Amino acid sequence: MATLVHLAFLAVLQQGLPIVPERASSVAKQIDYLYYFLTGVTLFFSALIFSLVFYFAVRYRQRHPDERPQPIHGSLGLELLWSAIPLGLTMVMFFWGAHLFYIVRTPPSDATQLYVVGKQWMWKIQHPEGQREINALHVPVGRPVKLTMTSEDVIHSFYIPAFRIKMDVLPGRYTELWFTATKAGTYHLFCAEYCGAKHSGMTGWVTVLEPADYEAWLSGAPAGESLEQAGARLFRQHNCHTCHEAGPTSRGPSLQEILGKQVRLASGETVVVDEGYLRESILQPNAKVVAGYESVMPTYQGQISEEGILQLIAYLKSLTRAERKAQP
Amino acid sequence: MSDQATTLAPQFDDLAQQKESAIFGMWVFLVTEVMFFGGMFAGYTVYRYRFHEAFTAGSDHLNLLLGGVNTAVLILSSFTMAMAVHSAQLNRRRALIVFLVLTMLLGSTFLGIKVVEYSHKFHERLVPGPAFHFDGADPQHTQLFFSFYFAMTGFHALHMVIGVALLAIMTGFAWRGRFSAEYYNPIEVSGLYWHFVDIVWIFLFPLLYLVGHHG
Amino acid sequence: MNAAPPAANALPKVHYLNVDYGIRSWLFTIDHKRIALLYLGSITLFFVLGGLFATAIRLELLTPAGDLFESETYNKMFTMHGVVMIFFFLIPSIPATLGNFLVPMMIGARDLAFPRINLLSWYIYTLGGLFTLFAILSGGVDTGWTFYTPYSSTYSNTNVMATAVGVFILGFSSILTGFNFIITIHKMRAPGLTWFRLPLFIWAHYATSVIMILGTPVVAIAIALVGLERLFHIGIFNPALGGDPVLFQHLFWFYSHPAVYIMILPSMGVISEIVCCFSRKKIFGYSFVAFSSIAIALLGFLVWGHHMFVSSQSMYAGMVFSILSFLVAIPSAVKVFNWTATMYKGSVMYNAPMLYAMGFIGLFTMGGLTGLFLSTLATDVHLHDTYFVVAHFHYIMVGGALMGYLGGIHFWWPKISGRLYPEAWARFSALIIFVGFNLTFFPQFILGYLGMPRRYHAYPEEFQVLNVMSTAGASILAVGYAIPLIYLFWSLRYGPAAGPNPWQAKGLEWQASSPPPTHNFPETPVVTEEAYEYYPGAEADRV
Amino acid sequence: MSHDHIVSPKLYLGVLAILLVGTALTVAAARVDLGGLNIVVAMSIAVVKASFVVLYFMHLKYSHRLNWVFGAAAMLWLALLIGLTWTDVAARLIE
Repeated sequence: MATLVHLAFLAVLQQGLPIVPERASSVAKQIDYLYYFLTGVTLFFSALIFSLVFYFAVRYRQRHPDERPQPIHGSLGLELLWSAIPLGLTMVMFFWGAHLFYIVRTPPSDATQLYVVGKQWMWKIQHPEGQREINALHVPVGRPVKLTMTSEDVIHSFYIPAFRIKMDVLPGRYTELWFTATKAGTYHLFCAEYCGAKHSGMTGWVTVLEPADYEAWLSGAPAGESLEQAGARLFRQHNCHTCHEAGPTSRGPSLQEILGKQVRLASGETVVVDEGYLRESILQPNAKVVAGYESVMPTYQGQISEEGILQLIAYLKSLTRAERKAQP
Repeated sequence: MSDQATTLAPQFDDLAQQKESAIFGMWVFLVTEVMFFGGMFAGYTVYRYRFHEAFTAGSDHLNLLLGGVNTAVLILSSFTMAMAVHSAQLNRRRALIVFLVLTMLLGSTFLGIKVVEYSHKFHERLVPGPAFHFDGADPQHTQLFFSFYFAMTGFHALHMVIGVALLAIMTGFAWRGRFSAEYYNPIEVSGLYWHFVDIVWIFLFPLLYLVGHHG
Repeated sequence: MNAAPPAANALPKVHYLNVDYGIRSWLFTIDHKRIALLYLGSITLFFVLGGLFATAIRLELLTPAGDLFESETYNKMFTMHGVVMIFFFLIPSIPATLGNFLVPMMIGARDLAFPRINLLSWYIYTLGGLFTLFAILSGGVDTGWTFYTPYSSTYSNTNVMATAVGVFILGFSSILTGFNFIITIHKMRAPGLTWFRLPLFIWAHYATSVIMILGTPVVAIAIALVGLERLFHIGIFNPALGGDPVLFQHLFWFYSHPAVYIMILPSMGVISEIVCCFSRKKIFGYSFVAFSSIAIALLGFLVWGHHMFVSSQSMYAGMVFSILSFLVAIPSAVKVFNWTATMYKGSVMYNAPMLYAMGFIGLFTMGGLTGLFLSTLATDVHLHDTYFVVAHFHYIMVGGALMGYLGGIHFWWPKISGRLYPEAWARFSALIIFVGFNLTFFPQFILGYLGMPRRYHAYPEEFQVLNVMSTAGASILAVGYAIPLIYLFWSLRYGPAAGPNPWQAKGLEWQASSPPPTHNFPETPVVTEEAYEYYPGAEADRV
Repeated sequence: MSHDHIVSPKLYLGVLAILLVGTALTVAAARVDLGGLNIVVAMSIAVVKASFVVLYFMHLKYSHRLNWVFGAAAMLWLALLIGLTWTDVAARLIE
């Protein structure tokens, strides 16, 4: 036992054990500053309490078994003081933390869109240009990247410590994560939500490349068709266009330029068309039918994979973009 | 009929303390029960809002008549239970037994009707699980409705069964003359429990049977 | 009173332990003190079991490669470590043993309000324990103690059902304990014992009981629904059938966050008693310490969403839960400051319970402060589900709750057993535990910030040094726990008789003989003074 | 402190009548389309009915104040459970 302790400390001395992980994203430094502030508060109050307890224990140690010190009933002033100081400090923590959280949770609108599907026990990543990666993610330095993520089975969590970001990946729902990498290198990618037998094997590497290297990687990696093309192929393959072509007699609503729009449902409610709604409409088409159309669409549950749905969504998004471009 | 020595437990100073503790104890226990059902209510309200259409469709397949009759039966049983406590307070043993038996009968009627409803659902293949089948726009979420329906009414029915068993024991005690105007805590406490189960149903009925409007 | 008062330091002739003999006299006892001992035995067994699982975990993590166990086995180890330690040790630990023993004695009652229900709660505990043991022996369970859906409800093919049934049943034993305390504290206090004369141990247990009755049923129904999903394939938490897995997390944490306070509040009560006794001083700011227990219990219910900041819970809900989480830190801070202030100008003794109490104050401070990292939204995003969280809650639950439990067991051991434990050994083991604990868990804070996720069977090599330190600490910790187990057993037979009040402590329990008679007091005591009147001037108006 | 309040059977009958009428009213109200208000009306009637049961059948009206406190606490905590869960659900719908 003692040997183990000895060895451990030797190792610390020799290796110069790091206590802060690498810092490779635009938010990492800000989050570290907040962390240092919290650490400072913790060290200060821990040291204060430890030394007070120690000092009182020594200074006021019992000198005679019969001594009975004068009672002190308390002090309202002190109670208020040591309620107010922690309250003030924690409110600083709250606003500081909430401010950064808002940044971490709000992707910039010009972010490159990547898609992530988690399954027991691997990460599958699709680039818009069509490159696919498993347990690896290549991104360029300095460009914001947004991940839209879902799971095929249980809850996972996409975690890159060097970027200080993490988000759970849920089945049946899309979650988002964004970052701007700031330093080239390779960094750990972990699954942080326990997901079964090989949870600790659901790891990978994030490779951050200088823009030029990234372009080289893009052109070197086997791409095949782009996400939009794949989506367009699926769209035809499943004959979606037979009902969803724009036209007065079509059985389904037109899918031109719908993303982000509000539509009225047959039930009278309105929904905003987002990725989640598109996904639901492919898998449970009759749950939320657009007003003016019949519930005639069959479900595609089990026929299109989660990745396929993401490709379809990418395709539908491209329709929206194409329209916008067409308009001056 | 009963003297202090047999009805006062040694940890209490007097009968009044014992009675207050018993009644307060039941209230505290009911707090726990509120939270037990509360977990299901919380989930139900969330889903009911999110999948309103599917839940309405499911609710339409419940038998409003049977549900309504059952509500009346349960309310009536609460009344007879209150009368049982009343009889105990006035030391009327025979009336106490009659009202307890009536309450049990009404409770059993409720459970009987519930069994009929359950068997209908079973035949209509509305019991959640692999055999579930529903011809509606959104069968998946309608199945969720029925999951809640069976979980909530099932736990409620379980409480009814426990209540009827409790009253059967109380009837036995009453028969043997264990109670008097001074000591009838078990009757009063059983009554509190029974009324609580009634209240749960008062909320379950509109929540489950009357989703949306029934034009 | 006996006709002839017993000679100094001799056991009374008749007490609750020797009033009756034989296995039946224990299995059918309704004496709260004997039930406390039944619980003490049961939870000690579960503690040893949970400790064995912990040993297995630490051994596996000695090397980065998952080379000691299969990953499936490792996952079962940490799941069962969590389930056993939380549900079967920590939650019943102080309330069901010290609480059961002391709540009636401290308020001058002959027993709890419902002694039969008290015994029933032990049987329910045992039944729940048997189900869980069955689950462990029949292959174990691998969902993590949090039972997150849809892994637990659909994907895990281990024995989730038996464990869920075990935990569901166990919940009712906890509810019944809390229920009994609330009614007893409200209705059975001795004459003169007003609320503001109550020992703080009682306030803490009252607050704990409130959490038990309000929170436990919600986790019971959540786990029952998981069981129903497994049995009937309904889809309440299963997204493949339209359900919402995050709803389970809401229901689960509605209980399981307050459950942390079920574990720590009773310890805080113990610490208040010990610090006052061994500083020979009244508590500093009685009413603030008392109300902070209640405030923790109530505010504790409003903060559960801080476990879900990255769960896809909405950003705004996250902000609401974050600010509420900070509020619950205030009453905890108030307690720490008041305990420290109580030692000021006291007459401090270094008995083993006081060493545990001083350890508690320091470690709880660190545990509480590191909790702020996890209430802060942005840092929690990084730290959530890493070893930082593991370190934080072990500082609260082991450094806090368990230290308090051990301190309390030592403090009241003379009352429970009638005999003194060997003081030198006790101080030595308290020290060993403090050192071992810090070496085990402090490196985990760093591991967490470096990004090592929890529940990892194998890990990247750069984390090995800190893991080796942690395992080394755990081996010291294990020795520290083994020593009291041995000498406390030893003292049952060979320890010198303690007499009614070996610490010259205040409080009604010290007025009874040690061990106390079955109904605690020959006649109901009358209380005329506030708690912790160590100063003799206040004794003058005593009857 | 034993002051059993004995409620007259007439009062019990009155409560019974109110409860039955309330049930009929609930069903009737459900037949009118009030949009989102349907649920509000139904729950309001249920709360009134439950209050009558609690106050008279369960004797809370004549009961110790402590029982009031715990009854109210149960309602408050139920509201917290549902309310705070809804902060998440509602915000997710808005986002």
